[in-house]
Amino acid sequence: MGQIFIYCGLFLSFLMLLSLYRAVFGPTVLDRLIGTNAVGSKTVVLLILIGLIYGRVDMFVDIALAYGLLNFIAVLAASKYFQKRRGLHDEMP
Amino acid sequence: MQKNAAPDQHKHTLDPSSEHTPRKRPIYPFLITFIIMFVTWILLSGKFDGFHLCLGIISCAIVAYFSGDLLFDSPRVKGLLGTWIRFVRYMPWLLYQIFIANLHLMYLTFHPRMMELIDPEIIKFKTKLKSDLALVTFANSITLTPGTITVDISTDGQFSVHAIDRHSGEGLPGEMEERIARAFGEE
Amino acid sequence: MKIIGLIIAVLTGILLIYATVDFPPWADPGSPASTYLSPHYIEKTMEETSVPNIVTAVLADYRGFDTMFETTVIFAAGVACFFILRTFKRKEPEEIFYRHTLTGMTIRVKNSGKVRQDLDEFERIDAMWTPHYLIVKTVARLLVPFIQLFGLYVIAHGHHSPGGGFQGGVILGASIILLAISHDMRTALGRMREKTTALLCTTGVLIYAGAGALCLLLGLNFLDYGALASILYTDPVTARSHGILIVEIGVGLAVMSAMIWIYSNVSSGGKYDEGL
Amino acid sequence: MIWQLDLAILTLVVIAAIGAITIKDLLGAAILFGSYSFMMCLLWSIMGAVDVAFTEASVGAGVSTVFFVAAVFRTSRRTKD
Amino acid sequence: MDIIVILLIICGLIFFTGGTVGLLRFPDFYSRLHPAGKLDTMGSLFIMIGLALFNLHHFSMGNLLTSLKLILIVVFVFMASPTAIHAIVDAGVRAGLRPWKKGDKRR
Repeated sequence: MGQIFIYCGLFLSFLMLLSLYRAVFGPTVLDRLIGTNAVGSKTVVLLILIGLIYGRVDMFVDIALAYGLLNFIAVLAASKYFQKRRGLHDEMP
Repeated sequence: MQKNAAPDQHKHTLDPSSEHTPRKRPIYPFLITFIIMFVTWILLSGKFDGFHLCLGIISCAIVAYFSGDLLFDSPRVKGLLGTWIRFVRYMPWLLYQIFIANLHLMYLTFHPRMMELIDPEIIKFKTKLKSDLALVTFANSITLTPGTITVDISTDGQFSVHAIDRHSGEGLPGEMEERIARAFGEE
Repeated sequence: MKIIGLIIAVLTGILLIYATVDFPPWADPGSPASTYLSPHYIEKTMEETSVPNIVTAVLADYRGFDTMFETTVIFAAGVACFFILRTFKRKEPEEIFYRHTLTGMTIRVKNSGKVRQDLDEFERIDAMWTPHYLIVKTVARLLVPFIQLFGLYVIAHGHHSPGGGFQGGVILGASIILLAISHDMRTALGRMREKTTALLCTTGVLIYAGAGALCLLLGLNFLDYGALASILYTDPVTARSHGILIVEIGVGLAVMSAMIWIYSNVSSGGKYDEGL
Repeated sequence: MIWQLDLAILTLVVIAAIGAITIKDLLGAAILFGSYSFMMCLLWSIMGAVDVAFTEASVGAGVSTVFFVAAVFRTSRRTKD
Repeated sequence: MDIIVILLIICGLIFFTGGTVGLLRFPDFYSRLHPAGKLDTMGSLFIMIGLALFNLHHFSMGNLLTSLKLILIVVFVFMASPTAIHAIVDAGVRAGLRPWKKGDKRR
């Protein structure tokens, strides 16, 4: 079963790579935000998987819970920026 | 409203604390928050010796004191339990709907000619739901049902929803609103 | 400058990836890190302090002096933000915006005029106001108590699971920051005044240093919690465990209020008026 | 230590770091720094340093991104170089 | 028991894959949000249920509580994720991003 979890983790990190593509190359800042959000939701699952591989889920579940609760704050702050300052295409060089 | 008020009142405007005078709070929200928090604490902690339970009671009291009026903004307690039971009974239906709609979105995603299938549009409709919690549950249910995202709720209850194709958007508001209205007792 | 940073990042990354293969296996007793000093901690921690989590014991007891100054650094960061950014000039804002809650009309009051505060129909809004943020407000309202409870849980269970004062304090601070982001700055400040924040921050550091000084007064070394046994009516080993908890609470208080302090200073530009 | 996962996550960390350096827009850099801290947390937890991972999780996800965004909000969004 | 767990995990991984592929393939910001936010939420629901079942192999009080915590994570994710999506959409609308119409170029 541990082998299966390692393969699942590798697959998830591959998916994180793809989401990171959107975060790094996204045309607008909001695309980066979506990419980061997607990376965060995969991180929660991957943390639990690592905990199961090590056989100590009771330790890793706290970290995952903190992520599940706090991931939302960063996204909210970044999106609140756009509601106050409207320039989206400010980043064009 | 009065313009150019007396100069000695000016400092109240800058001082943020003067706008939130503490009011006498009813006791029920505090108690219910305490109970919910304590159940959550036991779930989190998993230690049943006296020392940790004492710590739990102190923590729950702190949280209930600090944010008892956040979890329940209205002092009305009657019918809370019934709302919760009906809300829990609403969940399986919602999960089933989410699952069905997710499959549709998966079909769209992996379709080779995806660009021809999707046709984003913004739908507007009015809802009859009143309370904040019902509106938010409705909005989040719409957002979770794939193919549709709530863009905005205006003050008079008008939703604008971004739908990814015709099929996803045509069912709104429909059955979901009925069920939420039933769950929150707003028929 | 950017090129230099890029080169450094790439080089470090290549070095780290190269070094990945040479790591010792997880929990290997023969690895260099665990041959010299750690066996002492691994064997003795449980009988000396009765704390299952060795990291907590090392942080708050064996290396307690270190952690005390870390807390002081956090406190210093909060104070520095306060001194640099906070403006005390009572310069009246150019214009203040109020909103009539029944009709949704916005009123702009120029040149230090004022709407009467005792009317319920008017609420003060930010100059760059975002209308009807209902969903985010409600969900944040529901989530904030759970985040706070989780933070307190992390502080209280530093002995048994990962976590402790620092992490719990950050989570508690994040809950207030969430309140400030989802509602507005004034709501969060109404719950957590500036003076309260500053007082809590100093209290946290004081609890830590005071626990140490108390041990000194009771006849043992600084931060040797075994001395607290006579006050807490327990044996020295349990007293060390409880002493760690007291210290964690101090760290949690200091970190929480430092986070709120820094956030409210940075995001409001020192005016404590309207924020992000 | 699971070296396969370790290698994969380390690559992601390097990619996120390089991305955060090269972006001209400071807000985008702050957001990417958030995802960098996610990866760092994963890396710590793979190495078995659970407490450090927890610190990274709470600070990185909850507070540091918010501070960066607030600082960008009060200053300018573009870098000089 | 193991087979159910593996099935659930594979189901979740398929949803995750769909979310990521959609994140890359869809033409504009608004339509990218659809897969990114929601398929991921669904995927994490499936994987978490699977892992919670797996965790109950050796039944004890502690394991039961850990599994319940996993479910608690799912509950919080189900509350927080749609709100985050809504906040991002709202930011996009306020920033003045026009939705993609049929026939436009991809952005």
